[in-house]
Amino acid sequence: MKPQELKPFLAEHPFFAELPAEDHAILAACAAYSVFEAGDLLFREGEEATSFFVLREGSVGIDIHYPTRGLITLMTLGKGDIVGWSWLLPPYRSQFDARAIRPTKALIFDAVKLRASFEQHPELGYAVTRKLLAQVTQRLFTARIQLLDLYGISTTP
Amino acid sequence: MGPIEQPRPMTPRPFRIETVKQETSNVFTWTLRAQKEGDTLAFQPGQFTMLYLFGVGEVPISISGDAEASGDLIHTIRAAGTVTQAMQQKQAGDLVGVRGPFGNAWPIEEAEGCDVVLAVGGLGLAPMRPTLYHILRHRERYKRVYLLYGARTPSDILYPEELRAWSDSGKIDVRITVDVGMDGWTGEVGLVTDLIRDIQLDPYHCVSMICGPEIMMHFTARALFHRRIAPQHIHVSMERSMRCATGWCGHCQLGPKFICKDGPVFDYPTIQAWLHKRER
Amino acid sequence: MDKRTEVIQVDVLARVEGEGALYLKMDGGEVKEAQLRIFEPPRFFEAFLRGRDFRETPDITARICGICPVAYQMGACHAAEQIVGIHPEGPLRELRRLLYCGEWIESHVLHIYMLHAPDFLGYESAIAMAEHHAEVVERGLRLKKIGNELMSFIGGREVHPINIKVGGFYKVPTVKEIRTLRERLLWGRDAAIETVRWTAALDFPDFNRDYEFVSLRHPDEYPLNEGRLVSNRGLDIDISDFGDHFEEEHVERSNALQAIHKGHGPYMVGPLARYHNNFDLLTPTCQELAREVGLGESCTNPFQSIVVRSIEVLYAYEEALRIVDAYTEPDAPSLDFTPRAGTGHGCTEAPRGICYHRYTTDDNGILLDAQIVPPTSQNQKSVEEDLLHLARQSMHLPTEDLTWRCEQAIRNYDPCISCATHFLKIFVE
Amino acid sequence: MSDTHKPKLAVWKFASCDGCQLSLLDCEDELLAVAGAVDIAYFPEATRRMDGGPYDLSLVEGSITTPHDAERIQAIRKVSKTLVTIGACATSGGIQALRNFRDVKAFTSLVYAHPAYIDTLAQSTPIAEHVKVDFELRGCPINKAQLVEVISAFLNQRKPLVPHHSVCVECKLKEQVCVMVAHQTPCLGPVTQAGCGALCPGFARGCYGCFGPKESPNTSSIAQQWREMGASEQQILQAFRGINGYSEAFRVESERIEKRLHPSDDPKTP
Amino acid sequence: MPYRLDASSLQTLFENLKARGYDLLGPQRKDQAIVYDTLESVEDLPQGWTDEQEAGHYKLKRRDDDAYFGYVVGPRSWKRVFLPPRKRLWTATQKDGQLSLEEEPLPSQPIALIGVRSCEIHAIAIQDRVLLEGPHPDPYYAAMRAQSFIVAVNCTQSAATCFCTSMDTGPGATFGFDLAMTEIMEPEHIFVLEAGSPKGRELLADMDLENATDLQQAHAKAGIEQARQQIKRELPQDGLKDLLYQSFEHTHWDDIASRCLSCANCTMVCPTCFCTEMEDVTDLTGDHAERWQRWDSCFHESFTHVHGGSVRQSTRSRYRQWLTHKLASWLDQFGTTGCVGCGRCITWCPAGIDLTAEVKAFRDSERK
Repeated sequence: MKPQELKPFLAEHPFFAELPAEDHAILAACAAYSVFEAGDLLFREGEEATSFFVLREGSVGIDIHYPTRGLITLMTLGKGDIVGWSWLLPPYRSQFDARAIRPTKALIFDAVKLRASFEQHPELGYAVTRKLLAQVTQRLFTARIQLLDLYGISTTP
Repeated sequence: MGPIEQPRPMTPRPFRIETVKQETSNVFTWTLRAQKEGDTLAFQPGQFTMLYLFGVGEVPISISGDAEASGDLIHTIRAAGTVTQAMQQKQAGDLVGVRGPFGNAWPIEEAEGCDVVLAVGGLGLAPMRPTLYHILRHRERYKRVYLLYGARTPSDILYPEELRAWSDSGKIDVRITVDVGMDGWTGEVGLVTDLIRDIQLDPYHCVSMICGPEIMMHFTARALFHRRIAPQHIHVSMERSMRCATGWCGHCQLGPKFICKDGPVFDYPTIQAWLHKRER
Repeated sequence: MDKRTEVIQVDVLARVEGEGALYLKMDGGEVKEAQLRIFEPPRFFEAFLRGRDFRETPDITARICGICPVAYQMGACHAAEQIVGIHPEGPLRELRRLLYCGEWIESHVLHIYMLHAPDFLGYESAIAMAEHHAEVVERGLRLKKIGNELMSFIGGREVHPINIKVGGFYKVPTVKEIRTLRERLLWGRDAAIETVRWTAALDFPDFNRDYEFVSLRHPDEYPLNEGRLVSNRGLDIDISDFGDHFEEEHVERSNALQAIHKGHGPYMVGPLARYHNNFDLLTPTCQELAREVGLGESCTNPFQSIVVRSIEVLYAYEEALRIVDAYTEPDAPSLDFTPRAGTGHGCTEAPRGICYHRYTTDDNGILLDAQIVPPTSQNQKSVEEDLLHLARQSMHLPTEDLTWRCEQAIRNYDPCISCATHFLKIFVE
Repeated sequence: MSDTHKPKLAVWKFASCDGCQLSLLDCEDELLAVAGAVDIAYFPEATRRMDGGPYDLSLVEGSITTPHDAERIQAIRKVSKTLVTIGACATSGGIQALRNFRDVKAFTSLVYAHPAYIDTLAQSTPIAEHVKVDFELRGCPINKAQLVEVISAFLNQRKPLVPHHSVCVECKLKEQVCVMVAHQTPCLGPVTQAGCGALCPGFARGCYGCFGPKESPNTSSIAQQWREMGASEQQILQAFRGINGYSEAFRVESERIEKRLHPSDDPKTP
Repeated sequence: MPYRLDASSLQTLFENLKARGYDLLGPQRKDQAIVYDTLESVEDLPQGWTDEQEAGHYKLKRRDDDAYFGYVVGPRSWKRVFLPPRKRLWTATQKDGQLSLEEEPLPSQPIALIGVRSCEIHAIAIQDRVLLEGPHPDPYYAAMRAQSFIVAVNCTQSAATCFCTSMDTGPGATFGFDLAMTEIMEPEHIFVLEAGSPKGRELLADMDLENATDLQQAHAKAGIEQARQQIKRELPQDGLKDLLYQSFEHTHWDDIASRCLSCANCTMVCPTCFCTEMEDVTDLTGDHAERWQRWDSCFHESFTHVHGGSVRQSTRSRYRQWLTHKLASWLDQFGTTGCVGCGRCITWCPAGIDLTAEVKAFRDSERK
């Protein structure tokens, strides 16, 4: 898919919708359209984080492998969610596995190009970072609530 | 056979455990039958009983059976404290004492003609089950019906067969999420609040009932506010130390409310101010 | 058997209060060593009494022994009262005596029925004995319960009574209240008579020794609270002279100190000593019953101490009845006093024998020094001599029987090992 | 005569006065019922029979004061399914823990001519400082009804009904008159755990803390009330430094008072 | 129509009550306090004694006259009659696979309460709302209430700890009694008697008493007025509920908590505090079980215990609960305050905490 063909996707996607059209053009230059089958890895823990995904359809799990318990899914992400933010900050390494649970369509961004264009267009970088931070905040909240292990507690004597 | 003598509110009636079903590693369901003939227990969805285990003690447990099916009394219990742990040791044929039912009911009538969002966390599904039975029996009275259910792990999911059957029937939109995905789980992993994001509802004709840990109810209510559902149409089921269930003992007060007689079900505005008091 | 070489060791002595061990060494038919080893850890009462207010001594010293707290409370009160120059008389003195009767009953009945009798009948415990002698054990339990009720009635509770203070009591009963005890005491007296007959009919080993019996003697009454210190070998002193006539030594194997009568050696305190020195002061019922069951005015077989204890239980019941019937309410529950500097002595007859206290205070009643000599440390040497003689005499018995016999010989004294370690002050100058 | 179906009971003694185990023998009405409900496998004070472990229920009396006892309690824990401490010695070090505030070497030479024979630790410590304790029954002595309750609760697998509230509650349930308010008698009742039946106020004297601190005890406030009633700092200090002097709340308060009395002193000096 | 009863004939009133089958409960001197207990005759009354009260302080003193009811209130309240400190609810037996429960018989002995103060009548009325007007009336309480005969005595003097005038609960009784008496010492020692119920009227009719003169009635009024004038403490009600609700995070709670012993004495002596604990006990054989109800207190850590801990862990939060419940949320729950101004919680607090002063502290800080 050509960058100009990606532009409509960006304009519709809630993550980018508010950005001006010229930004969509810049972003589209870094992006590609990608499809994953169930079980495909989007990235792997410890590898260099070279990509940033914006989900259009399907479901992606953030996984970790725990020796005695096997594969554990920490969260699932779906349409409208972003996947991966390790690419934004050094050391640019993924912290978990991301795996398609169902057939998934996503926009994949070249992280190196993206970072370079942010350097050139700080307003765009700022705008995307804010969006990203909003999702990070939401996930931190979720993680904190999960830490409480709420459903394990009962008030019955 | 003479008339059934009404016992005093503090006196348990003997019931026999007919069946014990182990739901998860520490959750089990009892089917109880009154020992005195005709001593059945009419209840409304949302009410609870005080279950007395001889020699060990008494605990409040929500009723999780079908209010319109006559006969046995059904309770799903988590073995968490001394009494409930001892209860887990009991077998079919053993006797327990039952007082009740106590408390008020879920607003199943208020919800007629509306979209219904039932949000439950953990064992909160058990007190909600009578409501689900009611809705299934009278499905035509309700519009869209969602059951949003958050569990700890896939193996902690209660009543899995029933959930599947409800979902398959197409009568209820059942959505489940877990805190930690394991054992090949391919469903959602995340908070029950996240499930609210994706459902379709008419915020001006919607009633929500929430049952689960207090913090879960708090955040679920907040997520529903974001969907423009008015607080007075959000209902929660509260828990506090409950000793008498009759309003005598004073233990279960939350602000001006007695959970046992004013609740356990409250509309959100009634309880909101007291939910966030810091009892330090 | 005549060349018997064996070490008999019982690491944990059963049915005694506190923890001790028996050690018996025989070599070539000779008994080389016979020891009652006390490994109950020391608790340093005398040390931490220093610096405390002398009014605290009844509460603190009670904790020396849970079996006979009243003995310590009484000794402490008497010593403290001597310092400030008061002497509770009349109903206050009678109430103290009544309380002490409760302790004698409770402690003696516990020993007779639960600790000692099973030896004679071959049971490991009174609980096992109850299977075949339910009535007897139930009688014992009820007798004991009344003793405890007496202590709770006056003292508030049976272990570590709370109503005892220097000068008297915090609160005294009304006449109406005290009379409620009467019915129980009457039952107890009858049961005590049965107890004497029952214990006297037990089988006793033929074992007599010539003891120096040391006890209190009071001109008018069988000794509980007070009197002069006397013995069957001519001792007759004021209790304040205790230190001049008795001394304690510390032996390596023991956490306890052992006492001897200076210039005389080991001596025996407790029921046999009291009985020997005060037979004439027992009630007529006690004296007649003693004669009826074939116990003379003196008893030198320590195995028969169970009978003498039974007589004392009967005495305690009769004395309690007398006090209950004659009781009038005192003007005040206690006498007032002002603390002052001085030294005071107290010596009372604990169930196991004399229990001696000596305190020195400063002007404000703060303790500068404390010495407490409990009965069991005084009997320890006598116990060991009994063991020595008994082992020689019983050399023919199989090990198991000899061991049991030796244990029984220790139990003859109803030793209270817990008390024994709380004790004894040695003057290290 | 051991009954294999019954839970095995053991009673152990450490540094103590014996009063708490005596409380079991003092349960004249219940003793045979106890013997019927449990198999008394080890209880030297009551029986010559000394069966080996494991034991279902161990009752432990007394505090740890010697190196040997510190080892012994470990062994007992290993053979005990449930371990319950009985009395102030076992739960707070007891009255002999008063040594913990002083120099024990000086103590030993004060009492014994040959202190070298004495094998003792510098501190008298509660059992829970050495091993995991399943339940602590307070009191000096314990209340025998509470002991029966603990055994009943154990047999019925429920929580013992042993309240942690103040002595005042028992006093009021018995409808006794408050000695502090009506008689101006200093009383530790408001900071002491119930269990004795509010005995002392019933005998017109102030509570002296046999059952140790209650839950959330406000020791500073009661100390202030005592001061206002005319008690000296020394009296207040001694009141906290009694039978349960080594229990945390009472120890902390006594050390606070000691600091007021001797601002420059090291707390260890007498 | 008020009647007069000579003080010397008080025993005839007692006799009349006894003849109707009532056991008498009333004031008497015990352990240096005036407490309510079984009365045999007027001899048992604390004649000639009065009580001096202050925060954390109570002292009996001789009066210079022979008034029978010349004291104010003591440590016991009448709630012990209707809601006893401890009562067994039932006994259960489990044997041979059968579980049988035997309910404790309800009380059947009628009781006459002698010397009930107006504030105490209000307290009984408050407990009526709590224990009789909910969805599950307490059968024991109901039985005792139905069988009780209330002889009120109007206060003619106040203690320093009283504040019934703030609570509108005294000093004269206006309702809830069968008989109300005012004791007058001068010029002669008499009681002015008034019936407040058919039972009371019937009894007075049987006693065949003289009418009280206008002057005697005026004396009685003056006595009550004197008690009113003597009241020093106050607990203004205006805006109190909102004040407390709004003071939830106030730092003054910490100040109270530094003094509060959380000993629960205030709740035990309070005539309206109704909280109880349900205790399940068993015997050693495991065949018998019982349930007991006993007074409990929101000052206990265990009070709010749920699996995993207590909801109110600090003394601060427990005192706040007590005061806020008593003076604020009680209104929401029962349409009345939970306080009758008897002052017991002030007198019997070993730390002398005075709720009127604490409320004032909240008010003052609000005004700043």
